[in-house]
Amino acid sequence: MSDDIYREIILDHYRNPRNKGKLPDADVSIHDSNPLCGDEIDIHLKVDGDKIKDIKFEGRGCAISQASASMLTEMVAGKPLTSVKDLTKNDILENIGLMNLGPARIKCALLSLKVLKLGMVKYYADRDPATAKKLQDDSKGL
Amino acid sequence: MSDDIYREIILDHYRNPRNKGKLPDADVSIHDSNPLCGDEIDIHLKVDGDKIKDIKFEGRGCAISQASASMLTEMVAGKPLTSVKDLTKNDILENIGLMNLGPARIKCALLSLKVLKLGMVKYYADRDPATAKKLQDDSKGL
Amino acid sequence: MMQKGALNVEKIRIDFPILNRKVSGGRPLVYLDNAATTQKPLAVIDAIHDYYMNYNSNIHRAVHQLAEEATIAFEKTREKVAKFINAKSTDEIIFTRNATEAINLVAYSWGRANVKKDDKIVITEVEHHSNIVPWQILTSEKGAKLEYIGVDDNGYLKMQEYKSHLDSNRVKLVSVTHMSNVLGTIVPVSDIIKMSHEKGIPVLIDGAQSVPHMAVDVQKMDCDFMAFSAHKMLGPTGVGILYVKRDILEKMPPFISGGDMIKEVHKYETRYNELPYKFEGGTPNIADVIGFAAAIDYLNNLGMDKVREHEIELTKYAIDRISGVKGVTLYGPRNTNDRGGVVSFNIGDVHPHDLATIMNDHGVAIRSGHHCAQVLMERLDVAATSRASFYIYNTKEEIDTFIGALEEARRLFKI
Amino acid sequence: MMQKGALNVEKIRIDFPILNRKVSGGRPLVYLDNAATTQKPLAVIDAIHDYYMNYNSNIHRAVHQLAEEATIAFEKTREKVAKFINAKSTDEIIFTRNATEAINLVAYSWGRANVKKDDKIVITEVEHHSNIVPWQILTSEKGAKLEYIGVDDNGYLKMQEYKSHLDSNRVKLVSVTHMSNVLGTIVPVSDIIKMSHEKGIPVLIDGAQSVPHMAVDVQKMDCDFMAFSAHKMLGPTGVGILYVKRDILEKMPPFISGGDMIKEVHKYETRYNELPYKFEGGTPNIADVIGFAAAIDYLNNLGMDKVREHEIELTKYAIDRISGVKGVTLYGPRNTNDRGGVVSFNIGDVHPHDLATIMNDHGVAIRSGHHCAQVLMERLDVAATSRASFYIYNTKEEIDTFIGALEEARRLFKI
Ligand SMILES: Cc1ncc(COP(=O)(O)O)c(C=O)c1O
Ligand SMILES: Cc1ncc(COP(=O)(O)O)c(C=O)c1O
Repeated sequence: MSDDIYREIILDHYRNPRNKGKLPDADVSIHDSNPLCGDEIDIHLKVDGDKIKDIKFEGRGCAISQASASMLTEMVAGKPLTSVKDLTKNDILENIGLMNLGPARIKCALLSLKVLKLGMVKYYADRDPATAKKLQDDSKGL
Repeated sequence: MSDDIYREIILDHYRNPRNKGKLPDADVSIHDSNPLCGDEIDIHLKVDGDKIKDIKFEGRGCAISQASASMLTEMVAGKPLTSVKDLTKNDILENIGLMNLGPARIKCALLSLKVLKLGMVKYYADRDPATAKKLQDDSKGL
Repeated sequence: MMQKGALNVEKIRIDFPILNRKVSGGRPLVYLDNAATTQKPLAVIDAIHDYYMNYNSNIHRAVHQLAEEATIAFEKTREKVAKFINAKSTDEIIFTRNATEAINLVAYSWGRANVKKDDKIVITEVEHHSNIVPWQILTSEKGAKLEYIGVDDNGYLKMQEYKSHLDSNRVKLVSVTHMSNVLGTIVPVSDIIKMSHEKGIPVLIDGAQSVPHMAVDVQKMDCDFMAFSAHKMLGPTGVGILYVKRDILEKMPPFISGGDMIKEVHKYETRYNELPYKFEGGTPNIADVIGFAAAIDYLNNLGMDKVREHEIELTKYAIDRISGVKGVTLYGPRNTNDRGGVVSFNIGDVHPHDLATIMNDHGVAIRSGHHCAQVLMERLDVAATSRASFYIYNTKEEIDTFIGALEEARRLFKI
Repeated sequence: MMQKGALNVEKIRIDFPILNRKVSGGRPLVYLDNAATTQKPLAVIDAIHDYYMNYNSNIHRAVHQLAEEATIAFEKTREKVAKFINAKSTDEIIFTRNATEAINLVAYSWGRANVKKDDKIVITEVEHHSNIVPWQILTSEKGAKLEYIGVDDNGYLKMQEYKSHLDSNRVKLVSVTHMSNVLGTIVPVSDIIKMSHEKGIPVLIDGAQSVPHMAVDVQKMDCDFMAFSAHKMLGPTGVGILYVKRDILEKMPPFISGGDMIKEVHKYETRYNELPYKFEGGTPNIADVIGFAAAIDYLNNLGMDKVREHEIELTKYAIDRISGVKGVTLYGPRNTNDRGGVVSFNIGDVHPHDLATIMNDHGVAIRSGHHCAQVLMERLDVAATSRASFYIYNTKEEIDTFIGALEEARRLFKI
């Protein structure tokens, strides 16, 4: 099973993360960590109209959490921010190609999506609380 | 078994305790209780030379603890105080005629002897510490 | 032993191997000490056994398979507990050692943060020591006052006294038992909570004797804190539960601190973990928490309303029969709708310890003493009482055996 | 699997049924997470089973036969614990939930009574969070200071720093681990205690990692407090032990209050029970305390010196083999006389959680993370480490399997 997990592409994103770094003029920044293993992710977003114009992440942790974050930023860059609400656990696991992680490691894979969804809600909370509320309700269960 | 325990004589000593009451001019008075069941015994002693000239007890608790105290006072009245140190668990159980009490109830039967031995040591502690020390060591294990 | 009552007791008894035990030289065990602790069904014993045989591991912080299995099972119990008392969220369920520690947690954490000089804490004369001593210590430390709601001669709380206490301002907390472990009295907690909340005062309910014996819904009752013990409801020893409403819990400082309850520790400062973990320091009692889930399943399968119904039947029968014995004094309400299956009494001048010994000779296990309720003993003006208490596996035939032993005590003591 | 070492491991393994378990789709379990919790021998599992099947009862306050049997067995464990660490008396042995609660008991009871503004408490950089956070909370509450003894690059305490702390007056307590749960370092506690006592300062020893793995004699060591956990030494979860010297314990106020720890409760005052009961509020974890006795018997039968010898053998072998793997960084002393069977390391840029996942695929259970020692992680300048830890049932063959998995990680991560 480790062979399936630690494939070339995961290690590549772990060692050469895409979109890693700060975003000085970010419209919204959000942080969270996994209390059980200590993995940490920050996501910074620049939003243009409804579109994710720029996205960067910072973080530290295991290959799964960091590669998953890197691949997530690639996946959503340029997409509508509200579309983030529709992303599911399975979308992420498919995106990183890891469909059968155990419950402990799944949390690592999903941490960046959790942070991104929080970021989406936070962005609208300041600008359009009703939308924020709706997005939050629709995003539940992660 | 209860038939063996709650014989006429035990009930008689429970309901008509001998030597029960205060002893205003006691040379030594001592109190102890059984923390597990709450039985309480006070013993008051008047000592003449080495002899137990008068002994009274006060107390409340079960038939076994109170009858045992009553019978103990009869047993030692007039005896040398130091002879108390030689009294064993078996002496008491024989005295009250209860040789096979379980561990919980044995504590009830022995409470008054414990108090009497403490009283003996206390009496000498004020008058003759060396003897007190020796009596204490010899009385160990109750 | 056919029973046509609320529960199929004959079937239930098969699940409790200890009930086949012989005591006192060959007598069948008649276990009537359920308010102290209940017996455990095979399902619970097996769950603990299975854990140690197959997936024993420390939890929460490891990646390996055993840890994962143990963590899932442990958290599953939290879900079942939350559902059993209808808590809003598993975040509101904290595992402690017993009900006593659960109450102490509130006294140390919430109490020390909120109770000030001249404040008052209101309890009742029927409380167990575990719901008295923590408040004595807290109030004496803070220069606050402890006030008691009295109990009348029939075993009911004097609600008028409660009203006066509430009117006297500065009450910071009301802490009452849901069911007396001596009188059996079921306390009108919903009224108490409603009256208290009208003044903005939170209420702790000691559910140690109620949660095992009747359906309890913390949201409907609207209590702010509730404490109870697994070992009094078919579960293992070593597991207590504290329920706290989330908005209160969020503001409480930690109690036991160390491993597992932290998010980040630095040399001179620490960030605490999320709820409920913030309140669970150190390696939990993993095996027994997991075993407790089987106890909850067992009770759910029976249905708590049926459990209550069964106990009302037994209590009615017991009170009827005991009242028929010459020289008996019974304590607590007579109406079985107002009380649980706990029957306290005295007979003549027989000391309760002597009675318990005679009972034991008949194979009957009852409790004797002050039942950790000395304030109530003073109120009743007795040093001790005898107490028989029932649970799902008890039968009327067992009560008959108990009555036989009681008659024997009367004969021996010539009453 | 023939082993000609200090212990007959082949025979021992038969007593641990879980070691036959297959994990990760059929691999034999290689359990190297013993510093987190150990597995339990059948004797312990059976003792708990036997208790619930035959004599489950609440203890201390009842006359009936089950209560008597349970009380005797419960107190028997206390005797065995006292003897195991050579305490002077059973009165000095208090049962808690775990080592964490034992340390908290000292912080709450002794600490709040004795530590004042500007006092100092000295701990070390290698402590487990359970021996850090309680003192952070206490010192911040009292306006006192927390001071650290540093650790050098080889994993030894900087004793010179300790001397300076002692010289700086106002030190009220020294609290140090006997063995680091990350580095394995065995701390020179006898020296530390001697130096501290010369200034009249009491010392708490966190024995969570030492008592399970070597002979410990509290009278010889002369510590004032010692805390450890049953679950790390073959015993059940939910049982911790606090040893306190009697003259100190006698002056300590109670901690958890309620049932069982009192002598007399009146409405507004309470007389506490005798030692050690004064510190054990509420129904104890009876079954598991009783089960713990079987664990102590098991260790006594092996002999603690043999246990230590066996672990030195394994640790030597493990360090040798791990050092041979390319890209590995090892932490802690190299001399196995100065350390226990806990081996922490990192390999290349492989995150410990990823390593643990790869290990798990090989059936190997290791721990990864900060091991509740984040202050030490900061000192080592790492976010996390991987940790293998050994006990009486581990073999060199298991270490070979572990090394195989390590090589596989190296291959996957191309290190
Ligand atoms: C050195 C040390 N101290 C204290 C503890 C805490 O033990 P417990 O979680 O059983 O309270 C541990 C356990 O990880 C430890 O290794
Ligand atoms: C009403 C009540 N509260 C609290 C307790 C204390 O429970 P535990 O000893 O499990 O902490 C009891 C148990 O006797 C009880 O009956």
